[in-house]
Amino acid sequence: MDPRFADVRTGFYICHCGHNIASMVDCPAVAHYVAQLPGVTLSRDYKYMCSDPGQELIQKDIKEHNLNRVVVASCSPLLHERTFRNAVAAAGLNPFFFHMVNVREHDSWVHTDRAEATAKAKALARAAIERVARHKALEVKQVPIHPDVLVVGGGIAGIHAALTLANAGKKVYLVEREPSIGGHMAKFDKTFPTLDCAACILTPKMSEVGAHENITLWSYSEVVKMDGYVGNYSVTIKRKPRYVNEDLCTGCQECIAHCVYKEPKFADEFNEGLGRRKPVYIPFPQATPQVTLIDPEVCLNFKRGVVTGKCKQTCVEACGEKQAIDFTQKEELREIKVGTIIVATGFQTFDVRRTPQYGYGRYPNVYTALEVERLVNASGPTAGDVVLRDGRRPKAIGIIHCVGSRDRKTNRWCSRVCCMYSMKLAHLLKEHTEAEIYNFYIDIRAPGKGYEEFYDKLLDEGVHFIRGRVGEVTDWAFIPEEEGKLIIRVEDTLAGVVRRVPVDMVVLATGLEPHGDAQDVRRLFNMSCGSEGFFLERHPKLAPVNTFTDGIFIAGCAQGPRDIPDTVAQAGAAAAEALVLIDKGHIEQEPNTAHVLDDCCGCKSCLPLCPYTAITFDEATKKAVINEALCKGCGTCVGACPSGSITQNLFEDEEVFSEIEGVLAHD
Amino acid sequence: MIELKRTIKYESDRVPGFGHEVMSVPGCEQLETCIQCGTCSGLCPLSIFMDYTPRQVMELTRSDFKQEVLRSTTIWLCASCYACTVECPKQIRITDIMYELKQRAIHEGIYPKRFPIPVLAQEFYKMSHKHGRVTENFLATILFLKTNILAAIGMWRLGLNLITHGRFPLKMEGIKRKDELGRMMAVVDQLSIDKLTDRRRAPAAGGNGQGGH
Amino acid sequence: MTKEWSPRIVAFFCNWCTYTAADLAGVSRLKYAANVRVIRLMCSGRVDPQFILDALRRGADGVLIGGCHPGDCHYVEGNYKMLRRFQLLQRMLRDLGIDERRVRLEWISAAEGEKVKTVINDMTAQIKALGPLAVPGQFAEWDAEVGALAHELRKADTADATPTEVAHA
Amino acid sequence: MKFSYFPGCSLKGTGRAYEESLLQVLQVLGVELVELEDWNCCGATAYMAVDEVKACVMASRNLAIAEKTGCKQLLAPCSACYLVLNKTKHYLHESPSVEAVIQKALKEGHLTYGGNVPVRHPLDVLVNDIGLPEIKKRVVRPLKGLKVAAYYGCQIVRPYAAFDDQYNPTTMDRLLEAIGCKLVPYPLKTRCCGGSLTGTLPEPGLLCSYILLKEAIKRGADVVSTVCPLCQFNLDCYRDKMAGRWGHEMIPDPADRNNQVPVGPRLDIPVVYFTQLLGLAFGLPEKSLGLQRGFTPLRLPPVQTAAA
Repeated sequence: MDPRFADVRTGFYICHCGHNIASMVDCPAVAHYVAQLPGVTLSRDYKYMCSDPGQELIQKDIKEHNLNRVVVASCSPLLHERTFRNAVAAAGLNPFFFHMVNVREHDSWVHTDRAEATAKAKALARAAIERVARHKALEVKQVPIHPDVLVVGGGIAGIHAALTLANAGKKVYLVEREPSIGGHMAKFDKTFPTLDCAACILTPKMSEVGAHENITLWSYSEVVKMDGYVGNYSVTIKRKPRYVNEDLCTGCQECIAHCVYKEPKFADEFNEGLGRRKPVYIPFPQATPQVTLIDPEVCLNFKRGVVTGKCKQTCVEACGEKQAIDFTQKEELREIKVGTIIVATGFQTFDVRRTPQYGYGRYPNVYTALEVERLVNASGPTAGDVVLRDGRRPKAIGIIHCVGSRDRKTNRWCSRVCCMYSMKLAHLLKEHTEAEIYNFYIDIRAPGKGYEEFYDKLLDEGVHFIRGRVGEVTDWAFIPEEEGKLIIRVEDTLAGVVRRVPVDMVVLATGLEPHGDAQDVRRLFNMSCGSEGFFLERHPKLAPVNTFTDGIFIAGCAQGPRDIPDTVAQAGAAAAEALVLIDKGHIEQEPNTAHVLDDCCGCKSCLPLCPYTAITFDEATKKAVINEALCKGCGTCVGACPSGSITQNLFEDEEVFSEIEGVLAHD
Repeated sequence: MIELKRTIKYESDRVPGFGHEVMSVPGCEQLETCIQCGTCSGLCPLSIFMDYTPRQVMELTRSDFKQEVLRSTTIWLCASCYACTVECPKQIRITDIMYELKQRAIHEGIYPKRFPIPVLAQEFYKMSHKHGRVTENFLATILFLKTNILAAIGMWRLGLNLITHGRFPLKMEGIKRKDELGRMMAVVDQLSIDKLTDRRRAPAAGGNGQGGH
Repeated sequence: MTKEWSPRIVAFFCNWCTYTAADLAGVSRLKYAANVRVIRLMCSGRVDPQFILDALRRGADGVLIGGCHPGDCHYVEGNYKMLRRFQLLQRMLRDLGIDERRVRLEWISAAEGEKVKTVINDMTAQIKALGPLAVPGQFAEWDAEVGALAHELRKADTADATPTEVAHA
Repeated sequence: MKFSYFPGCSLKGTGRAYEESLLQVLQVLGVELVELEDWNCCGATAYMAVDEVKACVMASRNLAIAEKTGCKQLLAPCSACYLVLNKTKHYLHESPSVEAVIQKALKEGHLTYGGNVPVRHPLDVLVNDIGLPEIKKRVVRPLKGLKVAAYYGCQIVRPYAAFDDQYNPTTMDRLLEAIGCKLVPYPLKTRCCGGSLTGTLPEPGLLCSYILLKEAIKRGADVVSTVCPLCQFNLDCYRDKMAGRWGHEMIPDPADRNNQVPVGPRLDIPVVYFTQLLGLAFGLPEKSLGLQRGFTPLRLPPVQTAAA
């Protein structure tokens, strides 16, 4: 017998996973094949290995058959490796004497020939059997976790996560790019389906954030750098100059009143450009923090961002003794230490210029949904009076659904919220204008608590629903009644006829998409993005707020389009996940670090390879030394060492070679 | 009396495999993903005259209702402006599918008698084969003689106008190497191994060549 | 072999991007050729050129390495380091007379399940076209050749009855 | 600058004014055209309905002949030809099964096609190769005060929008602005004219054309500028038929919104090729530009002496 397998007693288990594996892989045949391999004491197939009875089976076998190695062939190790390691450990075996074979995601689900799939399963199983014999007992390393949390993004997701954590007694840094927190929700008029006023439910939470002793709120700031690892991240944050000292400003807004511009002149971002603001402004009345800021692009005291001092500076005068206005403010970098991070950077709305057939920009009375939110809002640019850009009041309004959603040329996904917010806007517009309202939809998607009932309510209110994606919006009349109107040409697909619907106002229900710089944020936090550009969760069902980087969680629309209830739930979940780590007090690190063996010849080729500068050169012994606390276990130095003097736990050369041998041994 | 017409469709009205056949032609594959949103009909300037809207033709094709599709006026009303094709959210090349359906209808002889569009298509085809080029006024004359002599008479003023404005060539245009073109076309005919032409030459499954509305 | 020959490809996938992408391909039920056997490593930077040579030596017809896209490495730039090694190795393989298409490096992100499918299908088809590499068989042949040569020499030795220095061949 | 030139059947027949004016204008600009030797019908629209593969073979014969000539670019002024030639290139690139048939057929004609002939439209060449400054230099009689509706039709921007925006093309607008015209806003610039339906099914076909004319008039245009012989034919030659069908319709008076005026008698808006307008601005004689071939004569506004 092969001496390498001398004291090895391996138990092998292949999981049927119901039919998921068994339908494509002949599990008994694989078990039978493995039974005759060296070092294998027993080999079984079982319906559900991850179930309690499955785990108990392993534990029983370890005790009864004195197993010292365990191999489970089932799903991806990314899913259940931890489950089985724990099961093995509970039976008294070192968890690293366990190895997992992926015969579901990498085999039964992706192949169509049962014989081929079974052969592949055998090869993979054999590799694991060969490999596990060389495994060593390892200890899990524990590192303390820094209890502070960074929340990136101050929309409703970030606000809710920050408050949850802060109320649990954790220190939270909340970083927001815009001058105020509140995000998209702050711009909404009402929320579906309950028609709660968005401001009424959001602003109390915003003030709570502003006043909370456990929350450090940095608005008008961006994260520029992140280093470290779970439990010990160091993050650099750029604080943009607002030219108003946050600590000194009391929010009296005298500076705005006394600006040399008597009338607001510049497009107001918060009102989607429908309103006007001055160079010194506060984004909206309930903005948090209640601090004004100065826009150097338009302020007379600046030219191309540089202070000229050419303005009379009436604002400074108005501010008086508070001396909050500070034209000398510069961009500042702050570095903080946190243990966990929640990324809730939200979304951007689809750019309607990408669907020119709907006439946005060409016809003034075509609006985006977000513009309409501001238009119907009592504190909006028209104080809630729905007056069109050309001064008219609409008698007929068309709401076009799925603009920039479900479309291969723009965004393929359903944005989930547009049907509901379109119906909400239909209701609000009806209330404000008593106009005829037409919804043009492909499918009404109202899957939520009270959503279908809301749809019923709208039907009841006499809002028209026409099933058909609008072909085009034009302004050429064919019959006299159409003169001066915008004409929506659409097939009413339920009636099977083509219609021309003249309206005064068109609302484009724009979809949700990832921020333009989502890729940069992804890199910054070492996350992944799905093909559509939203941040990728670790598992769509079982780890929906985790990312592939431990200690970094996601919440809200940055992960995918969702409505406010779901966002808040997810933010709470992300906060809870962070709390789990913090309250445990330490992080268990995978012991896959590298270490230098005695036969290191001191060539130093590994030194520049380590991205974490974990490798140093010991001048006394003339050998390289790896600082295990800094090593993250990538193995790059191991792969590069010319003398084979560095080894990586769990991925030792021997282990990998035996795996190669194993996968190739079976024909 | 109101004339009543039963509109129910039985499974036996379908020609199983028809939709699949159409969707296997290069350029027509995307039809499988149609979500019946109606953008095509909404944009089509001619959809207002069609018996089935383009969207309905897509669904009928996908569901194997061969007779309904090939007998519809829709396929003949398509003027190939490609408005639907560029705007379809699923990138279905609707215009190309309409061409494919026209070809099948012509090949199987399913279209209303004296219906001028397929006649024009075929005459255009014949003339361009015979002469290598098309002389429009000759083509139009043949077309009207074959479909509707009365309409041809109604066109005398147009013809006269064309002549007086020097837009009525009296000589048939043609190319020099007609034999070369003929040989090339013969190659296409012979290439029965090619799936496309092969399928088109297959005996008509359904359709007795006596179509009509 | 009674069965028709089918390529055997060993793949080294990084834990964060490509292995996850292969999981995604599975979850999405994409279908691809069953010729690839995946070995999971933490980073493509861990791929020792010896792993590749060893796989070829043991009968692999091709080796596929999958890592994160440039700039996306979980370990900052392990994939770049792999790329450098890979380029050197490609030159060496060329010198050894091994077609460089047999060893392939691909950047596949966690979202690109579809790419896992196309790369594996494409590579399988390509290696099918190249035919078996059969290094183990070649070893046997070389062993036989060298053995025969040694035998000849030994025969000559005994004939001459004089010691020779080439006997260790 | 030298191009192979594929006139297409229409430019030799009902659309000969397009050819006449195009040749004149390009000559002024120093562009040399070499008419494709023994070109054949492109295989356009109506043909496609009978056999798409054969249509592609017809088109590829022309492409192959063009490739042989050595001037590497092919100018196709007719929209239908432009589309079919481009579509064939597309198929050659995308569908191996279609390509195989085409190559076999070409071989029979002792021809080959390597896929390297860019098919260009005169608008593309004028704006992107020659450039507006060069064109402005040649203007001797700016068409100041002439209000034009620029009508592109469908097939040069759809489905292959190679040189202009498919929703809102602007090359012709810019070109005509450069020679002094005033462009009226014309939202129907890429709407279908009805194509060959005008001849086969007059009701729907002519309605398409009628809408285009009516809207151009309503928007205050003096003339419709086209790029396609079929569009020009439909809009120009069926005018009395359209007037007969819809002539008594009332539209709001542009001068007074509350008043209605009949649209019928005013369908007589001239429809010309953009090249004819260019030719006029270049000071070429009307006759040489084929302007007499239009059913409704174009009347130019008086020359503004101050314009210079």
